[in-house]
Amino acid sequence: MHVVYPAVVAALLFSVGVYGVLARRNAILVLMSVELMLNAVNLNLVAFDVWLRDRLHGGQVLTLFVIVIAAAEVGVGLAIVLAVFRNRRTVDVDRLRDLGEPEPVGASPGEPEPVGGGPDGRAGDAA
Amino acid sequence: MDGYFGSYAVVGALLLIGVGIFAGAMTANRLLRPHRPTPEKLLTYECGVDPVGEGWAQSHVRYYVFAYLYVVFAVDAVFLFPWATVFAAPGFGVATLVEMFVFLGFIALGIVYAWRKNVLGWT
Amino acid sequence: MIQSIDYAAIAPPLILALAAGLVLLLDAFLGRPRAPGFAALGGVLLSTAAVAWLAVEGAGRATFCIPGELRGGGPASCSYVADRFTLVISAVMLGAAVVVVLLSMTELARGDVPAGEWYFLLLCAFAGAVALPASRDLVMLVVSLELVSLPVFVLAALRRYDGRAGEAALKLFLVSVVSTAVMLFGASLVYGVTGEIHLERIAAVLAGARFTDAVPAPGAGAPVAVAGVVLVLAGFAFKVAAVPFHFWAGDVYRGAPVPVAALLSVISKAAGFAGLILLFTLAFPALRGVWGPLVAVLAAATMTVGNLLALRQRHAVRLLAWSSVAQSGYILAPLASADRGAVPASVAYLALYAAMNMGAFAVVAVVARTRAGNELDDYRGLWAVSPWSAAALGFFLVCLAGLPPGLAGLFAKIVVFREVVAGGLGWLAIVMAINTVIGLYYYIAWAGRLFAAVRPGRAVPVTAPAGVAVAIALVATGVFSALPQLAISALG
Amino acid sequence: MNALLDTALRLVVITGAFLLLPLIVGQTEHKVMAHMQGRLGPMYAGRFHGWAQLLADGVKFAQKEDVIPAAADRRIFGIAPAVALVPYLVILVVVPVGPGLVGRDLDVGLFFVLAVLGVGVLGSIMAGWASANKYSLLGGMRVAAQLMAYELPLVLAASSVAMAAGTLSLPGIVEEWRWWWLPWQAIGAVVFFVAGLAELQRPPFDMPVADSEIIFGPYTEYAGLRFALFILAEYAGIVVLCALTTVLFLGGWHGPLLPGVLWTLIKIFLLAFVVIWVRVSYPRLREDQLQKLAWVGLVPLALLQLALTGVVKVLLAA
Amino acid sequence: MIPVLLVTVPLLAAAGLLVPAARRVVRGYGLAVSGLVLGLSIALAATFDYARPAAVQAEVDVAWTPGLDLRFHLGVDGISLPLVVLTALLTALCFVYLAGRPSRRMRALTVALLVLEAGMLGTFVALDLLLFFVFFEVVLVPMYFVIAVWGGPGRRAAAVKFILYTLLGSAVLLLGLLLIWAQTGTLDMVDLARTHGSGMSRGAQILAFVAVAGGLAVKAPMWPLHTWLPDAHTEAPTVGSVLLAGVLLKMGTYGLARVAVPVLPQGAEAVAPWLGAFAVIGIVYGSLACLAQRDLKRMIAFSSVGHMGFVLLGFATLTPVGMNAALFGNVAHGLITGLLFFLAGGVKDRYGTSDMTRLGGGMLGRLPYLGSLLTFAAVASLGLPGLAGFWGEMLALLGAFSPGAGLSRPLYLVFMAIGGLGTVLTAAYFLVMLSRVTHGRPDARWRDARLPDVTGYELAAWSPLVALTLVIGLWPKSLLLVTDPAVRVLLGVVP
Repeated sequence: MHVVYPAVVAALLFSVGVYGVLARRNAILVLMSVELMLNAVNLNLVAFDVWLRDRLHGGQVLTLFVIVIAAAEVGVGLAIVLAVFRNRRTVDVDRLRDLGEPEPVGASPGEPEPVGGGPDGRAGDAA
Repeated sequence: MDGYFGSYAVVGALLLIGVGIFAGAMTANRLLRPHRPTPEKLLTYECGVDPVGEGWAQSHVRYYVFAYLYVVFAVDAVFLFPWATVFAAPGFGVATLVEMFVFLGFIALGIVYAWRKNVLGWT
Repeated sequence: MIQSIDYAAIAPPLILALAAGLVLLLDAFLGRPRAPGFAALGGVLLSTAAVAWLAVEGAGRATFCIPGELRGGGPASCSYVADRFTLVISAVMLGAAVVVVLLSMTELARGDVPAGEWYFLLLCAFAGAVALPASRDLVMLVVSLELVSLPVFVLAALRRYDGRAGEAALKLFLVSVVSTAVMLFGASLVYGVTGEIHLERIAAVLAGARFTDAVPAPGAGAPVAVAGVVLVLAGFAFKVAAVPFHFWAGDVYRGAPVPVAALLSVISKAAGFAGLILLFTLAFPALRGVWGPLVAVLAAATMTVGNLLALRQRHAVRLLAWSSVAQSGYILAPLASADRGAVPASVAYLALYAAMNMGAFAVVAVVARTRAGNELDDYRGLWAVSPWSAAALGFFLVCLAGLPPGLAGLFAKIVVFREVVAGGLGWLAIVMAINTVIGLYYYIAWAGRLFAAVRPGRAVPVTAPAGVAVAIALVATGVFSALPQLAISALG
Repeated sequence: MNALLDTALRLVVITGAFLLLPLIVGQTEHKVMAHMQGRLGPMYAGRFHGWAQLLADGVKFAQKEDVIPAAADRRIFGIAPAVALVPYLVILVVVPVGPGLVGRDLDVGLFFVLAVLGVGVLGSIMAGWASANKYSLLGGMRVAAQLMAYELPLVLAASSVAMAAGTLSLPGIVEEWRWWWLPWQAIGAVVFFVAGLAELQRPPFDMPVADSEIIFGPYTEYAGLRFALFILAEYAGIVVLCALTTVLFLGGWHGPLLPGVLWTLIKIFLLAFVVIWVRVSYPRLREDQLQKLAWVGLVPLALLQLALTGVVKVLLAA
Repeated sequence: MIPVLLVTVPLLAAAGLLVPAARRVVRGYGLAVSGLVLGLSIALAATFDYARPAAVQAEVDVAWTPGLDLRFHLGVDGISLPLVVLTALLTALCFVYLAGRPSRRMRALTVALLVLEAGMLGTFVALDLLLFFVFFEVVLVPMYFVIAVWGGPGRRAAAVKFILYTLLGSAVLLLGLLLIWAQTGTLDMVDLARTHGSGMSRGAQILAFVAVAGGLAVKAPMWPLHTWLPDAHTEAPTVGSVLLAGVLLKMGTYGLARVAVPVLPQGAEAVAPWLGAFAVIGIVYGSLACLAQRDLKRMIAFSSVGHMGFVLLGFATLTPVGMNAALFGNVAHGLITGLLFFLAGGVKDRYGTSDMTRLGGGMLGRLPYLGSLLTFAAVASLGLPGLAGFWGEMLALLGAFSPGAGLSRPLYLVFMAIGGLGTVLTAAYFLVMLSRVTHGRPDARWRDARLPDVTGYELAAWSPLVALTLVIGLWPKSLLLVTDPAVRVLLGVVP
């Protein structure tokens, strides 16, 4: 099998993940999208490892660690989401605004809009 | 049918067989069974009384801690397998074993901690 | 075949990891709330001693090398190298770690945070931070980077019933996780092109060497390699809060406990930069044409946006947050130049910045205990009630601004300027010059508030650990001011 | 062509075994339980000791109406039984019954087995979720918790064998097996078997389906053939678990006098008997007891076994 | 060794004040320290070998930070010596003035002034480019606080404006210095001056000169970079204004003489016409602006712009005559404007305002000593022959009459003509000022006010300036003899 196939699949998977991260507002769904991205990484690594006939199996080793990292991230992430949910009853990242930049009175024009706290706040959504 | 993909092709074939069995059974079932739905029949079953509230009631997440423990430890176990297959090979030896004990020690530490903190009990 | 491990070389992170375990056990079995703190402090100091010993002992140690028969004619390529770079960055990390631990003792005195977990997580993060600069392959690099990051998420959220802390942690977490994924994808592409995970071998392959038959002809995967490098850069840009991936900094610093904010702004950031420097100068020098200009633009944008955002802040921690974004820009700037002195310049700036910024955070942590709002205006007239705190903070701020008597900051800026000028990046130098002035404005305005003659609020009680923390930062900054050589020539 | 035929033949045999063995175990359970409880069990269907009882059950189930509750998540509800059942079939492909008698020798066979084993449990969780029923949901969560608690000891115990054998291939492990592995890996064997029972939700670990508490948990809403398939999955699970224990810990086809295949089957059925015996003998655990047993009992034991294996292995090598 | 003491004594003294127990010893402390420093500077001047003023004397050269090539290299020559003495003198006089009129938060003010003194002296004795820059920067923070804490009503904005402008200037300066360093590989000002920019291409020299001169010009200040100055001078307390005008501005022009012109001759040649043009614009602009001012301090501040225009014009000629003029003008302006700000401060202290229309006239009648001192200072400042102010302006115009080789003579003749016009305008606004303030009848509103005349402390603070103005004005050679050989060496006229 040519290496292009898994590589393209991985790229697509990664793109789906990126889309999810950008489009989803629920923290847990964002987390799942990140998992997709990480799995795209794994797919890439394993495919390349096999294709390259890497004698050190660097790709596979890295994959193992990526799996572990992903698991740890999920564990920590869910814990944080739970904690936030307990306190706020929402995990919508758009509605977590307590820490947003306070709107200064009469902000001088020309200064950049405070990303993360502007009225539309799109810039903060990548989180 | 040899080699890496060959092996998994066999697995895939068996998977298809399994799905086929399921599909076949359900098809046979469709031909044999009666089909007379009534609203009462399709009602969610709660010991015979009318169901209260939604089925997907929010429930306590006391299992979360276990889920987390599992994720941590099971994933740690991922490292055990590659290690297990080679650690006795020539060239490896006591040092490799000691390393794994260190690794297991950290896992054990986690369990001891969880146990002491009463995480494993029922809250 | 068997790996012989040089335990002396890996002692610093090992000690920290063991200390972390010890802290956990102490907390579980002893139940004395103060014990974990002292154990953590001991661990950090012991690790510092190990670093010092390694530095004195000289000869760069390396361990976890590729065994001879697998090298394919390439270099030995060890995964863990305790060379000068490693030791210097480790020393910076550990110095900051001591301050963070001391600040934590004060922070935890309130009792709303579980102490054992707190110190355990701190030590884990430190272990990652110390292992990171020693990493010379992708696996070590990624793992230690995550080891630095993951505990910090939890630390930020550990004050469980504080919604803000949780929000900060969630934001930090999501940003960091996404950046990790992006970076890893880039790394996987690089691996695909080169077939190597050791940095020096990646560099060799990218430069045209071949260690196995399987790797395609050199240059065949160039576009893929470029894409990989750009993705890796983007990932790191998140970690060091470079523009346009900076937006999380203000919220997160503000919401997290002050020691965590300090840790984020110094240790996490230093870790990000250490990784960035290692990867880009050791693994991707052949692609400098690709990432050099990108880093330059990133640096310029980072310092400018960070400064402009800091300019309008009314909250102390938030100001420090954005200003540390701006400082990231200065650290990035020399890396854009192809000059030999680029890395020493960045590292020198990093070390000096670490000392100054830790100090500022230490004082802010002290002040935050009595002035919960922690607005800049809460600092008005601090001089009148707490002259020592005010003097220390004033000194750190002036240092950060890069003005005498804060010579540490001035020299830091000079070093960076020199690199940028020598690298022929005139436009970047001019952007930096303008930014220095902007930065000066808000630092000096804050410093000015300290000495204002109005409304002296309550005095600020300084606990012993916090006092020691401030003193350490003060001494470090002072020494750097008098002998900048220590930082500037740390890398020879 | 020959190879293809060979493979096809192996698949047919596996499928046949998959359909047959669980029924035998099920029938055995009927009879053994009955006799242990001092009664006869099925006696009517097929005349001789009710041997065709399960076939009759099957015919009955096939004719029953397939009720899907209005509130349920139809698609997931529908495929859950397949998800519960098919993995056990797939596992059988790597289980050797004799030297060379294996569907396919995967070099990461043990990994494969453990991975697929987890998928099977997913079926129950899906069922519990899709039913839109509080009891089912509760059951589903219990299943999940149980899976998580027992996956780790299972994996650790299995890795102990992998260590001992130095390979992940199941036939490879059997080939490496020596009789003194029995005492050596005894702890691991017990841990593996107990954890496997828990994963299968067999008594005394059947609180997810506890009919007296939560009315069969995830399967409350199931009727007809889909329910039957779940039951079939349970018995297939017993077969698989016993087969794995046999292969990993009891030496598979090794044994004196008799042919290897026979030894394998004998061991499997002996273990299946134990499974039934345990069901009759032990009361159901409480959910927290179950968790505690896993984390405080089995996991440390498994770690101990790992250590033991490592030490012995290194001593042997030296 | 003395240069080191000049820097360290005030610094250590300032540090000593930070000890909390020092609360009681403040009175006279600053005076004693600055007196000591003045003594040191006089000792330096006394031990100076006037036979060879072009050589660096009392040299100290210790490596500080090898990583930056930074050396602790101090020394004086004919160019820096007068400025060192001037600085020490003005600081000491400031403390004399303060002794007679203690300010609030005296301890902090003493610290600030002492640090300021260290920075100013350091700037003049530093012989390493980076060290020069460091001292150049040291001045900023204490001056910021002097303005921001002890200043007038608009002090915050003025202080911020001051520090931002000058910092921007010094950032650009730093870039220029680093460019020089990158091109020549050395930071030693003596070496650099000796080689006259060999090793740097013309383009690099021009770039570096623009950066260095631009940075210094902010401090000098040169039109159009002067806008921070009127606010800062006006809002600063008297001692702040005195030191600002008397010393800080000199740091900019001193840098031009020490770094920009000798090290970057080709760059200087290319940029000098622009420098000259800005200088004469500054002269005329400053004078016109003075005419429009109602506030005494503000008027003096703008007059500084004009005077520094002459100094810059002197540099722009790139001739020994012009350079000497510039250095002479530096010292003269330091003395005279320092005196003027002292006097303006005195006026403001008494009348509570420095608005000329509110002051009304008749000061000579009401406060004869103060009035006559003001008259003297104003006349000196407008460049009356025989007083210090005259020589600087005259020599600068003379230099413009025959500019250095490679410069367009007609252009400089135009500059000279405009500069001459400037002298007339200068005379005009000072005379207008005098006519409004010192002459005429005292305003009725001050009839019942208690307005003490010059006190002993004030007299002690001001009379040395008067005396020196007279001495240098009558005997300009005393100063020119010291500077001229050094200037010739720096310009490469004489080996």
